[in-house]
Amino acid sequence: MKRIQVQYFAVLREQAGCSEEKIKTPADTPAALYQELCRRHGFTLPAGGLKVAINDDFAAWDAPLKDGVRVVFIPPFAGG
Amino acid sequence: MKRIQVQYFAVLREQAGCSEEKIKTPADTPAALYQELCRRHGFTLPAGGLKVAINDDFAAWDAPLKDGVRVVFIPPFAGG
Amino acid sequence: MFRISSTALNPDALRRELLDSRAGGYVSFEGRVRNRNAGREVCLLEYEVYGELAEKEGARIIAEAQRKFAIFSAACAHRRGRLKIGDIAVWAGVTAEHRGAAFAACSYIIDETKKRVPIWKKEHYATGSSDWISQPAPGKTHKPVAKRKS
Amino acid sequence: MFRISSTALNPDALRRELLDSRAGGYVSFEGRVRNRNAGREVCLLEYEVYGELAEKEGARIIAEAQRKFAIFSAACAHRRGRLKIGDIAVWAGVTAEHRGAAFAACSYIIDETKKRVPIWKKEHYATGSSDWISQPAPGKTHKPVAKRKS
Repeated sequence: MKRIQVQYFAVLREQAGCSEEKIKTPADTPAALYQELCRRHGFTLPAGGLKVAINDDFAAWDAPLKDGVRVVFIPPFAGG
Repeated sequence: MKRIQVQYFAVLREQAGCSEEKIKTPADTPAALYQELCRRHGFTLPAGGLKVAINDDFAAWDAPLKDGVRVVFIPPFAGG
Repeated sequence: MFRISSTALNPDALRRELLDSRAGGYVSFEGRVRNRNAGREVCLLEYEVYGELAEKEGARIIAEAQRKFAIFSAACAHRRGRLKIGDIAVWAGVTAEHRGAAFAACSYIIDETKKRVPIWKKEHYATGSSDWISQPAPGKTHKPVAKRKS
Repeated sequence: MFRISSTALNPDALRRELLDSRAGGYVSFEGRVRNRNAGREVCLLEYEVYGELAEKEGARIIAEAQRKFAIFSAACAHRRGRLKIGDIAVWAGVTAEHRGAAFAACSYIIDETKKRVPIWKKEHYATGSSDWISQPAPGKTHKPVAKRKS
């Protein structure tokens, strides 16, 4: 089990009901972690529309998930 | 003979030594008038590089020159 | 310089940071909160920013613009927080010797910022409802990200 | 609105005349007097304007921009008289719902103003000499109009 810090923004923050949480998970990739969080929080956004960041850098959905990292799932955005 | 008011800007003003003059001329077109003025003032700019305005509207070099109009020969310019 | 700001953007002050006696041309863009979007009357806008990544990605965009275009300096600033109609949400400014490069670079910075910098926008409507808005497909107006939870 | 001004241009005041709650995008351009042109050190610039025709032609350019691009409002102001390094010689501003139209219209207004509005520029150099400058051929820097009379 890994300890992962997850941070939420915008619609994911509202659906999760918090902007940050620490979780223990067997997930090996951001993709697996997002699936697990969808079950827990009932997220309506499909992973295909999101990006993911690990420790504040964009990362691949199949990147290895190491113990202690910070993960952000990035919903579609529109600055400006 | 027609009475024409001629106005000068920029390099033509400096070469003519005045910004405006009233002249009597037999010239029937701006082209003929410019030739006459070149002889009088020693303008160095060929007509090909200039534009001409009659009564504050762009005009053709072979437009008829009527008595009492105001003519401006417009040297190459560069605003901005 | 790319900056996320929690207070009102002041284009005049931002511009003064850029000016340079070599610069013949200065082009700037200001994006303001409109009173309508996609036919709905907007009262208020809320911007939420993933700050760490936004500043990294924004700095990359400015560096790219410096590389791609013959410009002297470039900057961009984006608001976070609650904005009213007419407030400036985003500003970009570029100085260059010649205006073509300044126009191209300023347009590039805004396009890339909207595409790549993680900033979310929630529109609050006159009807009392609200929606998170995502980047539109080319030629389309902005649309809601997800249906609101009922 | 196209204006020839004998006093300093104030972009902030000019912008305020354009603003509109419908306008999502504002693009502006400022052309400033540079300290060098074509490799020569410039101290001072003098702008001479054929006022009646400049204002007519300028108004036509603004009207064309309104017709060609999906914009709300557009304006341009140009200085006459003596300018120092860093002074604003020309300003153009455009508001639009979408930024693409605002960038295109602002660029159009400046290009056409330089091409079509009878405004002459005399550069005074650090060496004490001066030259009337004409519109450069595409890709070239400005060049003197005529040799000075000796």
